[in-house]
Amino acid sequence: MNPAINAGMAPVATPGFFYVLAGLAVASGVAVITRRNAVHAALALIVTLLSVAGLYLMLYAPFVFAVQLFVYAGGIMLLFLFVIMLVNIERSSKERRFNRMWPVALAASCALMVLFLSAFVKGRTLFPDRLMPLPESSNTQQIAGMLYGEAGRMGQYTFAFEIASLLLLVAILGAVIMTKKKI
Amino acid sequence: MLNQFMSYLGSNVTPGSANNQLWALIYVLIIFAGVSVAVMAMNWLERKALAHFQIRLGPMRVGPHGLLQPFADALKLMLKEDIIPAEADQFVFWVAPLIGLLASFTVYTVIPFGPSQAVSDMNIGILFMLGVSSLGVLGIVVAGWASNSHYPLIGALRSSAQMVSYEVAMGLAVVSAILMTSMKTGTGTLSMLGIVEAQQEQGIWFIFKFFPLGLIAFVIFAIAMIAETNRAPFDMAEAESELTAGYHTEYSGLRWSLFMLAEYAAMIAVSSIAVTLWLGGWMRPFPNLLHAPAWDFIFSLFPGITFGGLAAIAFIGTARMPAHSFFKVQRIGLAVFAALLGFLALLLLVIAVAGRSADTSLAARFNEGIGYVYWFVLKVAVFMYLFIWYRATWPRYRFDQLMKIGWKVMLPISLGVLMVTAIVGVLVS
Amino acid sequence: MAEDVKTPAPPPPPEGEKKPTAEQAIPPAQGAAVPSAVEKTAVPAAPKAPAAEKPAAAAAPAKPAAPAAKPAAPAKPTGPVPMPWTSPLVEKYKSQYGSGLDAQTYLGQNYFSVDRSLIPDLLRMLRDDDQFDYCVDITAVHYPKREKQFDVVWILYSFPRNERVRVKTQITDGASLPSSVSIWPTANWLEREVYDMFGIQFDGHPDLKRILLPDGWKGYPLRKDYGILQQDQEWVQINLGIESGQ
Amino acid sequence: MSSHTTDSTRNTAKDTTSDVSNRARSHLDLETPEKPYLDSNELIINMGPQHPATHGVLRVILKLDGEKVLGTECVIGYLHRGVEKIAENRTYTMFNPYVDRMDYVAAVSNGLGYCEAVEKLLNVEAPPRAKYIRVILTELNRIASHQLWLGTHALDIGAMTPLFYTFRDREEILKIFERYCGARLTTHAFRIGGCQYETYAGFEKEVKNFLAFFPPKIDEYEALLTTNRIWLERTRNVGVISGADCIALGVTGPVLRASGVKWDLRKAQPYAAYSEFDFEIPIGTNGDTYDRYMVRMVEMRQSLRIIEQAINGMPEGPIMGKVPKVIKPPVGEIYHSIEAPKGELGYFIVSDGSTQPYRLRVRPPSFVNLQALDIMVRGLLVADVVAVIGTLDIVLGEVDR
Repeated sequence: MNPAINAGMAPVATPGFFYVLAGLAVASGVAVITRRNAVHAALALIVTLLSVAGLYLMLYAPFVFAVQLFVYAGGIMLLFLFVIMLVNIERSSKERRFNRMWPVALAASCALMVLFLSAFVKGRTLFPDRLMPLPESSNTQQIAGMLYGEAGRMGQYTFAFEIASLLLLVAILGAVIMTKKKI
Repeated sequence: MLNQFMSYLGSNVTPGSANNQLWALIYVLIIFAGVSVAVMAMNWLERKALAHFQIRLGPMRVGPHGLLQPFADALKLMLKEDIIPAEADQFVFWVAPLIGLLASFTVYTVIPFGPSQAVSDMNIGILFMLGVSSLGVLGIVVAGWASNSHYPLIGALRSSAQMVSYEVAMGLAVVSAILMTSMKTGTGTLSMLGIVEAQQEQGIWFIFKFFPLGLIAFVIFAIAMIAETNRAPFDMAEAESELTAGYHTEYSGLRWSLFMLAEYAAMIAVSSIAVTLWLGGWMRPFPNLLHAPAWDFIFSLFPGITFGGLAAIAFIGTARMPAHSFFKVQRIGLAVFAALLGFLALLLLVIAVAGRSADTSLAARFNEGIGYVYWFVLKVAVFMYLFIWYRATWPRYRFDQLMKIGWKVMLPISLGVLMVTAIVGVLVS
Repeated sequence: MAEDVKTPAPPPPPEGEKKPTAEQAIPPAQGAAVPSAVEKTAVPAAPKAPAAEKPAAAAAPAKPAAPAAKPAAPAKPTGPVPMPWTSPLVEKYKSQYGSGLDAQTYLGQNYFSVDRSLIPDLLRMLRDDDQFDYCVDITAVHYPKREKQFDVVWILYSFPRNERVRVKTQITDGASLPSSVSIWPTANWLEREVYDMFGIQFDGHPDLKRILLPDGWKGYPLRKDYGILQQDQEWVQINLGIESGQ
Repeated sequence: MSSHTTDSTRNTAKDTTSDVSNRARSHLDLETPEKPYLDSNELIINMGPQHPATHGVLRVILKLDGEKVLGTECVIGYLHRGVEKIAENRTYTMFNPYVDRMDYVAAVSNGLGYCEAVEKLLNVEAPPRAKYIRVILTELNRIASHQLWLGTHALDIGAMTPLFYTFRDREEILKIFERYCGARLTTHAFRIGGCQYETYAGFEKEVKNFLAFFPPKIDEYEALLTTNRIWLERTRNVGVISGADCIALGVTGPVLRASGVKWDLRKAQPYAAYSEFDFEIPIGTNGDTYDRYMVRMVEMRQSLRIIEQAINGMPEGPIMGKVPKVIKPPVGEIYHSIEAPKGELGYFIVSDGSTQPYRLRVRPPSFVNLQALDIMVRGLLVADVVAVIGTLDIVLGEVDR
């Protein structure tokens, strides 16, 4: 299918790319929290999402990369910016309330850190030699197969997929009813 | 380094997939330069065509028939003062046009000008293009917000709401086109080259496939793409009569020209998607009906004939220019331009003649390459002309009518087309 | 342009309903409706005998070239004069209001000269009973020398009857008039303009303020005593920051 | 719209936002939108006075709830030159050119109205040939005025091309004016008592050429707009006003006729030589922007018919009535009105026997029509305010005088 993969040339996931993207993600993640200005925070969040999308590409998951780009960066972040702009938050009032909360936040993050480290150390066997096998066919076909099943056979997740879409439909209807003043 | 450079020359695969970064970079530069020139040409063409629609001459003073007008504009914009409003958010104000430009130019990495004339062939090509074009909206929203004044904010909100709602209709129209690619091979493909190859194998442009369906999907996409780039009847954002100039009111000088560059680049990108999906990308018309070598030769002459025609027009223009001394410089300018076009036409004809035999000689491969790129660019040019034509004739939609059409007319129709195409596809195969 | 303030001195015609004598041939001396001949010389109110002899010196003193003492206009036939207007409509209103109302016609255009007190109900009656549904115009004329200085004029038109009529009344300076906005909504801006130009108050007007001149402007331009070059110096200095507009 | 934070020339700060809403709510007992339960912050926006879509220096204060217009208030007077005060200090003939400066788009019909008013005062009749010349030039001016209206109105709604078509054709009319009376816009074409100039040599030929040249051009405009989907969408049911409201608000001209009232002064109270020509009066049905557009387009065609009949039946004879050199009308007052392209243009002249009018009141159609803007626009969107101002066809020179 995708000639590049069959040609078996060196994978794109060179360490250089990885560290750049990961660093970018972490840096912009921190920026999201620390920035005072709401729109700056939103832009930083977009950079985070884009760098995560880059990571997907390196894992040979172009479909997920595109969906991340399309749904997250293009759609959801836009609505974030809409909300920020329409409801112009007064920066000053927001600041005072959260300052008192920072010790609680610090404790929570430390607990999380400890959890990750222990999982990584104990589960050493889960990550054999840190080299992931390349998927045989291009990622999109695999996902399609899982979701919709090949040629008549039900895929593993078809049922779950339908339920999820139903849930989304209900959510959309709820949103419409709540916002419309008079139907 | 050199062998890497030479090794790629023979292969008929896009540099991206041949994993040849160097050539990919060269292709990117070529496309970047090509699009900038196209934007300049589009700027000139728009002013001239619009003028002739409105029974006036358009720019005539800067160079012969205003040919140097785009350069004059570019120079003017560079020299103009670049005002940043007082309380505007410096960084965001600076970044906004870049986001817009970035979004509309990254789309070109995937556009297939020919089987091997594309920067890279991603297997999620069309999805990548839609994703990146949706990023363009961010640039506009942030620009409107950063200008920190009343009307750019309203303009930005309006145009982003418009682009988001038409992206949906556009996406669905694209899906129904991709559905058609899976007719023969059982599994469709998202890659742009794959789509064009599918059209080649099925020997039919998707606009004519399952007759009304392809056409309806194409029309939906054509309308949605106008709204996506804030053009012609949907140019709510820069509706002068209400919101002065929409989101780029506070911009001036080079920064403003970046927005214009982004807008024109997006227009070219969006119409090249339409060409790839429905009008058979780089394929010349009637590839299977008239595939005798004689026909191939005739079609390969087209590029030469077109440039020859342009040269002829330029020559006639030189001849008709009044003999007054004031026009001397312009006359020489036009003559040189005509000569250039003539030379180009001659070159193309020579290549067409030389490369006639289908062997692998350099001329033949050149001839083929030129043919692909020529037909692709010709189709995109037709769309460009439509954009200008719409702008000249249509009044502007009101914003709520625009949204009504987006959600209540375009969305249901594109959903319907999608379903019917699926059903017909299953029935046929 | 010479300062050309004309201060005509119309004689204060006697108020009241002196019935116009049939043989009255010269420009009317009665009927406050029509400004009696505005001559420079204070023409006695009594009807002047010879109609032809009209003193030509009516023009403003500063009229330069024209021979000031041009001999009286050649004996031209007497100009058109307002005749009493009699029609069923007039009979009805005469019976209704009798004293305060006087109907005349001049050059085929009929008009009522009414007393100030009749104003709101007479107009309402005209609109409701006699279908004068279109108030063409409301305006005023300033006679500084008269005791009742202002003439307020309503020009009405009836679509069904394709007929025009004018209603005029006289008010003193500073007096106010009931607003006719409730009868014809078009009167809103028309009355605002009359207030803006003459200073006549209209009580009951929803939003009586200046319409053409800036709000803070002092003085009413269309009054005769308001000079052609005169300006509200103070307003100009404050708002435009220049010495004077001249 | 350019927002004026520092209110330099016009209203001082006292014009606070709170009282704009109730004052803007006019006393007509029209159904006013009920207060939405959550009172979103209402927006007060200034549209004008320097604004691309207000034809001249008009400032409209818009009270918006989001995009919907709750109420408007027009602030006018930026172009007030005090024409009526000047009239009291000019002789009748000297004032004639001032009349052209009021509605500078339809200067010829202003002149016709004024000259006829003074002739009525003098009890003098213009000779038939002068009347015919007057009718021809006035109808040409009506077409020119409608063309300018169409060009700018279409431009406001976004269609750029009709503007250039209409101005190209308007040029033909202006050439005729220029050759007849030396000026294109403020023509001062007529004199009290008749016309000053005999028609120049090629007058008949040029008018006939225009009669042949123009009809296909109107079809061009109609081809561009009448069946244009987006034009229909932008003008159908926009700025609706009923016939009764029109009469109550004193609105006249094409706006009144578009609301279904068949009334045109040229037919109702004929003046000049209009009684001798037959032409129809177009009326609309539901008084929206589209009907006003159609009424004016048909009016242009009817004007062509009038000109044709006038040019063919042009009588011979003098062009100037018996009017003394120094005009001193007898004491008295008259009101005379004509059908200007925008509506009923009236002159109320009070004469005190001297050579200068004692009082000269001009009844401007644009001023009164503009008053209807408030109730036509309530509940519409901002983009429609621009369309409605365009279809009212107001000229600020006439509104402010």
